[in-house]
Amino acid sequence: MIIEILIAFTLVAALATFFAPDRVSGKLAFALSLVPVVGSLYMWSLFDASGNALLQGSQVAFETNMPWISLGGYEIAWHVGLDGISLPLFVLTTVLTSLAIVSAWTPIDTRASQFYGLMLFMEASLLGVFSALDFFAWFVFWEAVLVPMYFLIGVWGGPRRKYAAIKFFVYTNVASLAMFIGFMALVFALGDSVTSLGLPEIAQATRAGEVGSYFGLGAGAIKTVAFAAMFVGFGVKVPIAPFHTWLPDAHVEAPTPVSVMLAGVLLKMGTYALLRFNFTMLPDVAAQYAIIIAVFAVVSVIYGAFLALAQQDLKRIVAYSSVSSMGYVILGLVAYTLYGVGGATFQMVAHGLISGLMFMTVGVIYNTTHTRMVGDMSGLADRMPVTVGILVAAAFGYMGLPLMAGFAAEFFIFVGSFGSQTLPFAPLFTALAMFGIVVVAGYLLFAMQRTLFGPFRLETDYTVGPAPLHDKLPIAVLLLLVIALGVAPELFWGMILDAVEPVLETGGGA
Amino acid sequence: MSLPSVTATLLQSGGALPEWTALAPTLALALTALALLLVDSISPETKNNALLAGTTAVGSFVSLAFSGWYLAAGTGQSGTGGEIVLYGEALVVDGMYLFFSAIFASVAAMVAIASYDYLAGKEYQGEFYALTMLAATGMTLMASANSLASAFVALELASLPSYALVAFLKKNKGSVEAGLKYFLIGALSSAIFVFGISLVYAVTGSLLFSDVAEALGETELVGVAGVGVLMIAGGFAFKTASVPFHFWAPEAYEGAPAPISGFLSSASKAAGFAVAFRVFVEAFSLSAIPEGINWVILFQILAVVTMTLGNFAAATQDTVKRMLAYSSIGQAGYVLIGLAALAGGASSQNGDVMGAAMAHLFVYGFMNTGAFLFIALTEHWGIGRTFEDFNGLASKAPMACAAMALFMFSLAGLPVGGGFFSKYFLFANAVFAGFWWLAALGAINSALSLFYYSRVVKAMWIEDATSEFEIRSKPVGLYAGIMIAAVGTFLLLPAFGPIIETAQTAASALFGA
Amino acid sequence: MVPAQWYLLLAAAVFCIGVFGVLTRSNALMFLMSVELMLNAANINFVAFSLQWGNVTGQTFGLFTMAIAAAEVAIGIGIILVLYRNFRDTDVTSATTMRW
Amino acid sequence: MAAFDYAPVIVLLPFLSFLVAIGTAIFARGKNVLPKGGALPGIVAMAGALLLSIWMFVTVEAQGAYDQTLYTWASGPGEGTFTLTFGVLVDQLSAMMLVIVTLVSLLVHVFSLGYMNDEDETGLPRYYAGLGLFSASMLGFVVADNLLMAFMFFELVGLCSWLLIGFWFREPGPPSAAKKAFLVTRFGDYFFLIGVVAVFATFGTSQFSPIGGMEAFPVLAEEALTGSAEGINTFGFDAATWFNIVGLLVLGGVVGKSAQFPLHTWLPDAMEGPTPVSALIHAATMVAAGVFLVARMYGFYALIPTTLAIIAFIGGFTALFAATMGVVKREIKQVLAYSTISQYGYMMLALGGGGYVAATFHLMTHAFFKALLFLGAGSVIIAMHHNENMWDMGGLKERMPVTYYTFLSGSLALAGIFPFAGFWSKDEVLYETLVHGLGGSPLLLAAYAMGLLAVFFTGFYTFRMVLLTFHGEPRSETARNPHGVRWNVKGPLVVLGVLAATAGFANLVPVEKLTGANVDFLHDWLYHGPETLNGEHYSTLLHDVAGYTAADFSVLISAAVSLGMALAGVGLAWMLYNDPSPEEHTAKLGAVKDLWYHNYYQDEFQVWLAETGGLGIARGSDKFDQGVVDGVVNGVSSVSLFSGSRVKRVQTGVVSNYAALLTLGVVVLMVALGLYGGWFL
Repeated sequence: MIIEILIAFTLVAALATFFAPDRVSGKLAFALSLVPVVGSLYMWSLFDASGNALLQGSQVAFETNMPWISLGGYEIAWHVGLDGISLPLFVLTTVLTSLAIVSAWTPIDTRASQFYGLMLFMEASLLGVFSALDFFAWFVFWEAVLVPMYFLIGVWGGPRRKYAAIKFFVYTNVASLAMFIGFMALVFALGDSVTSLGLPEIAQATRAGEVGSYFGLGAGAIKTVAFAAMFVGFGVKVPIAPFHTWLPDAHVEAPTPVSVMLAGVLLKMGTYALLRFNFTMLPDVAAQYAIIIAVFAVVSVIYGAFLALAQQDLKRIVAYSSVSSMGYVILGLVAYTLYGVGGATFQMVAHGLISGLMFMTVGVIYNTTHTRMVGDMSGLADRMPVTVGILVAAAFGYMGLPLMAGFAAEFFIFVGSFGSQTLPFAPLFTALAMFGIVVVAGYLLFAMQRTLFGPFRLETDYTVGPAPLHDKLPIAVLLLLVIALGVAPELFWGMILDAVEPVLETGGGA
Repeated sequence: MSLPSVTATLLQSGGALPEWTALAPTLALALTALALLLVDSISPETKNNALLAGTTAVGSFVSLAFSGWYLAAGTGQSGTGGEIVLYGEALVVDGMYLFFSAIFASVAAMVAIASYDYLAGKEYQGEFYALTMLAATGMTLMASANSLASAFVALELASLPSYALVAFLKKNKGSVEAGLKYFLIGALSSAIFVFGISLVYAVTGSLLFSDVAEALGETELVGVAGVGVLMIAGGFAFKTASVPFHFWAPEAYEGAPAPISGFLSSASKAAGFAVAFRVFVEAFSLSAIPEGINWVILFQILAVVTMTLGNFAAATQDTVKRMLAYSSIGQAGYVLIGLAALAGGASSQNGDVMGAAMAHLFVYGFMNTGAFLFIALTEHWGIGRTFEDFNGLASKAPMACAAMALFMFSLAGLPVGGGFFSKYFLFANAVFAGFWWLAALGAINSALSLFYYSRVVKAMWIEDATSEFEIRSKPVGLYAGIMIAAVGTFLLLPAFGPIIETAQTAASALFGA
Repeated sequence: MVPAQWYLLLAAAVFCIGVFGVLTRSNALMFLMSVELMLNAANINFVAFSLQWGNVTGQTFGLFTMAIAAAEVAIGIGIILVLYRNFRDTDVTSATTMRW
Repeated sequence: MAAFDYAPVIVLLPFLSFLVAIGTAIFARGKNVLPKGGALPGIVAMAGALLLSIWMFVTVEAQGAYDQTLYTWASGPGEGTFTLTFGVLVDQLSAMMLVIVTLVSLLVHVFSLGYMNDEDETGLPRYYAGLGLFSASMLGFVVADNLLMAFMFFELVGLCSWLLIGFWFREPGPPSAAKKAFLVTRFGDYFFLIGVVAVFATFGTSQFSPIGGMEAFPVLAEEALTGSAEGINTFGFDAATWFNIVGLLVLGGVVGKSAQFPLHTWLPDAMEGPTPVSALIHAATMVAAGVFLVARMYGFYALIPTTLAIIAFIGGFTALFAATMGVVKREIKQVLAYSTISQYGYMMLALGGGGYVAATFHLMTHAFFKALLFLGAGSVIIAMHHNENMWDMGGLKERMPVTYYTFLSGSLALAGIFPFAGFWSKDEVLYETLVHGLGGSPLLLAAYAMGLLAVFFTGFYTFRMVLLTFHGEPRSETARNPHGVRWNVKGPLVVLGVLAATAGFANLVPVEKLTGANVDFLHDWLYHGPETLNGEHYSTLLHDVAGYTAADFSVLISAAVSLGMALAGVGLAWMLYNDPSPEEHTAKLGAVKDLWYHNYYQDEFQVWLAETGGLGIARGSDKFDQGVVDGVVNGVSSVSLFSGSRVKRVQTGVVSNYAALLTLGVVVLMVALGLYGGWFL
C-alpha cells in the first residue's frame, strides 16, 4: 500500500505546488518531496530480498494487486511492487528529485510554481514506472513521463528549447508505439497461457516457452520481431546509438534540474525496461542475437565517448558521455551473467547519481558564468574553489575512480561480461568497451584543464564568486552518496544480485 | 457492470414498462425538439437564451439519464432477454443503441450549454436549438435502425438539420460556403446511398437487416449486390467523413459555428459509425455474405487512406480549427479499424475490436467536442484563428488552456485522458485480431498527430504572447461546457473500464456472440 | 413482362446522367436537379423490384425517397439563397474562400 | 597478533591528516587555523605511521607474515561468483616497503616546511591534504592483499599525482602536465584493469596468497601449468599462452606507472609539480608502485618466461634510452627525471632477469638516493629562487656545503660508485641478469648489454649535473649569493645522505662471495616470506617452470665491469666539465644532441597520435553524427511535413472538384473490388 500512498501523495503535492505562489513554491516543493524520500528509504530499510518480482510473483515486497480493466481476453490490474532491481531505482528517483528541486532554486525564476509542480508530477510518474508490475499500469506511467518533460524543456529551456522539446516528445513517443505493438503481438502469441497483462505472468509464460505462432508468423519469428520492436523502443530511451540524437539537444536546452532528472532517471527507464522485458522475457532471443546487441553496446560506448571528446559545450560533453555510460549497461545485460546484469543494474543507480552530480555542478557554474562553452572560460578554480573541487571529484567519479560508485558498477559489468558464456568473443567485446575509460578520462581532463585551471578568464561579463550554499549543498550530498555507494556497494549490491539471479536461470552462465 | 437483475426485471422485458419506453432516449430528444419549436413558434423573436439553452440541456441530460439507466438495468441486453425490436422490426433497442445514444446526448448537452454564450445576441436561436435536437434525434434513430429504410430516414433526419446548422451564420461567408459544400456533397452522397439501397433491395427483396443477410446468402447477383454494398458504404463514409467522401468535412468544420463543428465532428461521426456497424455486421454479415463481396478489404483501404490523409494534411495547417477538422478525419480513420479488422466466423476478436472502436468514439465525443468548444471560446473572444494568434494565451486564460492541453494530449493518446486507453486498446485489439500492420500504420499516424496536437499546446503554453489579448469576459456557458468535457476526458482515464466493457459487450451482442 | 435487368440498366443509365449533371453543371440549382435525377434512378429500382419481389416495401421506400428529396430541396433552396446573398451568384464554384 | 591489528592504522593515519587538511581547506579558507598550514598533522601522522611500520617490520621478523581480510567490499552469493574484499598483507616485502614509504614521506613533509611554507605558498592545506591522501593511497597499495584492492589504490595514487602535479593550477603549465601524467598512466591502467578482470574471470580470485578459504591466483596458475588445475577458464588458449596475455595486460599498468618505454613521457613533464612532490611521488614511491606490483605478484610472473623476457628487455632498453636523454638536459630536475626513468628500467631489468631480490634491493636504495637527489635539487632551487637551469648555477659547493655533500653522496650512489648504495644494488641487478642470460636465455644478454651501457651514461650525466651545479664559478647573480635554507631542508638531506651511503650494506653479495661472511641480509629477509610469497619459492618457480638457470659466473667480474663503466662515465664528465667556466660540450654531439634533447621526439609523436587518432576520430564522428544520424531523424520529419503540405492540395476548395473526386473514388473502389471479387463476370 505504501507505494500507492507515495505516488498519490506526490501527485497531490504536484497539484498543490502548481497552484502555490511562485515565491514559496520552491521551498514548498522541496519540503513535500522529502516525504517520498523518507518513504522510499523506509522501504529500503524494511526490504528483505524477495527474489525477482517478475519471476517469483508470489511474495513481492510492498505488493498490491487489484483488478482494473479487461482488454479483450486479458485482465489489466493495478499491480505494483518492488524487488531488488526496482527498489534502488525507486530510491534514486526520490532522492534525485529532491536534490534537483533544490538545484532549481537559483536558475528557475519564471513560472516557478508550474515548474516545481511539473517536477513533482514527473517524480510521481517515474515512481510508477519503477514500481508497476502490470503492463498497462506501467505503460500509463511510462507515457505520462513525457508530458511534464515536454513542458520542462519547452518552457524553461534554452534558445532552441522548442525544437529540442518536440524532438524528444515525438521521437520517444514513436519508440513507445513500436514497443507497444511488438509487445502486444508477443502477448497474443502467448495464446491461452496468459489471461492477464501482468508482467509476471507474461514473463513466466514466455520463459516457459509458451509463445505460439501469430497469424502466419512462427514462434521464433514472432519472438524475434517482438524483441526487435521492444529493443528499438527502449533503445531510444536509453539511448543506444544510433537512436541517441534527441538526447544532446534535450540536455543542452533543458534547464539544469531537468537535465539532472533526464540523465539521472529518465534514461534508466530505458535500461530498466530492457532488463524487465527483453532480457527477462526473451532471454533466448537475447542470447541468439548477443553479438549484434553487443555491437550496439560497444558502439554506444566508444562512439559516444568520441562524440563527447569533440564537444565544446560542457553539458553536451556530459550528454554524450551518458550515451557512452549507458552502453556499459547494455553490455552488462547482453553478457547475461550475474555480475553483468547485476552490474548493469548497479550502473543504472551509479550513473544516475554521477551524471546527476555532473549536470548539477555544471549548472552551478553556469549560474555564475552564464556560459558553458569550454573556450569561454578558464581558471574558475581560483574563484569558486569548492564548486570546482566537487566538479573535479565528480569528473573522477565519472572516469571510474575506485571507491566511487562508477568504478564499482563498471568493474562488476566488466567482470561479468568478460567471462560471459552467452556472448561469443566476450573478452574481446569487453576489452573494446573498456577503452571507453581512457577516452572518458581524455575529454573530462581536457575540459577541466581548460575551464577550471590556468589563469582566470571569462568571456561573458559576469562577476564570478563562490556559489550560494543552496547551490553547493545538493552537489555535496550527491558526491557523498556517490562515495558511499563506491565504498560500500553492498548497500544495494546484495538485493540486486538476489533479484537478478532468477533472471539468469534459463541460459546464460554465472 | 450490470446492476442486480432486480432493476432489470423492473423494465420493459419484465413488462413493468411498455416496450416503447425502451426508446426513451430518442423520445426525450424528440420531445425537446418539439418543445423548442413550440416556444419558437409562440415567440419567434425570443432572445431568452437561458430558457432555450436550458431546455435543450435538460432534454439532453434526460436522454442521457435514460441511456445510462437502461444500460445499467440491462435493457435490450443479453442479461434481460436480448434486444428489443419495435415497429415491425424497423427499430431495435440494444446495448449498442443505448451506448451511442449516451454519446449523442452528452455531446448535445455540452454543445447546448456552450451555445448559451456563443449565440448570445444572435437571431433565430429557437431554430438553432430545435435543429440541434432534431439532428440528435436522427442520430439516435440511426443507432437503432434495423432496416435500410429506417436507416436512410434517420440518416436524412440527422443530415438535413446539420446542413442548416452549418450555414446558420447567414451573414458569414465562411459559414454559408461551408453549408453549401456540406449540403451538396451530402445530397450527392445520399443519392449514392439510396441507389445502393435500391440495388440491395433489387437483389434481396427486403430491407430488414436479418432478411437481407439471409437473402444475400443465396444470391447469384453478386455484382449488383456488391455495387449496392459499396454505395451504401459510401453513404456511411459521408457521415463519418471518410475518404473519399470526406471533402466536405474540412470546410464544414472550419466554417460552421464552432459548437456545431464539435457536434458534427463528434456526434454525427459517431452516428455514422453506429449505423455502419449495425448494417455491416447484421445485414452484410461476413458469415452470410458471398465471398465476392469482401467489404473488409474496402474498409481496410478506407481506414488506411483516411487516417493517413487526415493526419498528414492536419500536420501542415495554419489555423487551429482547420487542423482539428483534418485531425477528426484522421480519427475517423482509427475508428474505421473497428470495421477493417474484422474476420469471418464468430471470433471473439470481432466484438472486441469493434467495441474498442466504439469506446474510442465515446471518449472522442468528450475530447473533440471540448476542443471545438475551446475554439468557440476563442472565437467568442475574437482571438485569431492561426496558431500564432494563440501564442501565450495560457497566461491570460490558464484554466481554459489547461483544458485544451488536456484535450490535445488526450487526442494524441497520452495518458492524461481517456484518449490514451481508447487509442491503445484499439491498436491492441487490432493486433490481437491479426491486423498488426493496421495498428502499425495507426501508430505512425498517431506519432505524427502528437506533433501537430502539441503545436497548439506549444503556442498556448510555451510561446510568448505576440499580440495583446483583450479578454472581456469569462463566459459561463462556454467555460462550463469546456470543463464538463475536460472532466469527462480526464475521468475516463481511471474509469475507462466500464466504458470499454459496455462497448465490447454491446458489440459482441451484435455479432451474436 | 420486362425482365428485371432492363430496369436495372435503365436505373443505372438515369443515375449516370444524374452523375454527369453533377459533375458538369456549376449552377447550384442544376446540381440539385441532377441529384434529384439520381434519387429517382433509385426509385425506378425500388418500384420495379417491388413488383419483382411482390412486396410493397420498395414502393413505400420510393415514397420515402420523394418526401426526403423534397425536404432536401427545401434546405437546399434555403442555402442557395444565402449563397446568393453572400456571393451574389448561384455558381457553386464561386465559393472557395476555404481550401487546402 | 597484537601488533598487526594496528596495520590498518598505518593507512588510516595519513588519511586522517588528509581529512583534517581538506576540512580546513574547505571550511576555514583563508583563516590560518592549522599551524604551518596543515603540515604538522601530516608530519605527526607520518611519524606515527613510520613508527608503526618499523614495529611491523620487527614483528614480521619475529612472527612471520600477516594476512587478514578486513572488509568485504562486494559479496557474491553462490558458485561462479567472486567475493571482493579488502585485506592487509604484511609480509617481508610489504613491511620493507612500508618503512621506505613512510620514511621518505615523513622527510618530504618536513622538507616541505622549508620548500613550501618558508616560500609563503598559498593553498598549503590543499598541498598537505594531497600529500596525506597520497601517502594513504600508497600505503594502502603496499599492504593490499589482492589484485583488485591493489588496483584501486593504484588508481588513487594516480589521482593524487594529478592533484599534486597540478598544485600550481593558476599557471598554464602544471595543469597540462598533470593531465598528461594521468592520461598516460590511465592508458596503462586500461590494460591493467583488463588484466584484473581477466584474472578474476580466469581464477575467480585475485588474492596474492591463500587466505581463509580464498585461493591465490599465482598458486592456481602454478597448478595449472604443472597440470593439476581445475575450474580455471583460459578462454580456449592453452594455459601458458593465456597467462602470458594476462601477465602482459597487468604489465601495461606497470609500464605506465613506472614510466617505462613507451609510456615514460609523462614523468619529465611531471616535474612541473613542487619539488618535494617530485621527490616523494616521481622518485621514491608512486613510480615504485609499478615495480612493486610486479614484485608483489612475482609468483605469477615467475611462471611465464616470455613475459619475463619482455619485462627485462623493456627495462634494459628504458634504462639506456632514458640515460641518453639525461645527458643533454639543462634543468637539474630534468636530469633527475630521466635518471629516475632509467633507474626503474634497471629494476624491471632485474625482475625480468629473475633477480627478484636484486630488484627489491635496487628499489630500496633508489628510493633513498633518488629522494635525496630531488630534495637536494629542491634545496638548490630554493637557493636559486626557482631557477632550475644548471647553466645559471655553478660554485654552489662553498655556499651550501650541506646540500653539496649530501647531494654528492646521492650522486655517487646513483652513478653506482663503490661503496655507495647504488653500486651494490645496480651491480646485483646486472649480475642476476647476466647469469640468467648466460644460463640459456640469450634475450636477457641483450637487455644486460643495454643496462651495462646505461651505466656509463649514468655516471656521465650524474657528474655533469654535479659539476655544473656545484663546481666552477657562479654563472649568475643568484648563484653568487643564493637564498639560504633552514634546518627543515638540511635535516632530511642529512638523513637521506647517510642512507644513500649506507643502505647498500643491507645486501653485500659480492662481499659474501669474497669472504663467505653471511652478509646478504636482504636476501635472507626476502627468502623467509610466506610460503608462496618468498624469494626462495620464486627462484624454484623460475627454475622449474620458467626454465631459468643461473650460469656459474663470478660476481666480482661483473661488479668490476659495471664499476669500470661507471667510473668511465664519471671520468669523462670530470674531464669535460670540471673547469671554472665549462662550455656546452654536448653541442658537439650535433644532431644526436638534438635528438636526445627532444627526447627522441617521443612527446611529439604521442601528441600527434592523440591529436589525429583521438581528436581526429572525434571530430569525424561528430560530423557524422550531426550530418548523417541526426540528419536522418530530421529528414523523416521534414519529409512527412512536405508530403503533408502536398497531400492537402487535393482540397481545392471548388465543390465541383470534390464531387468529381468523390465519384472517381467510388468508381476506382468499384473497379478494384469488382476485379477482386469477380463481379463483372
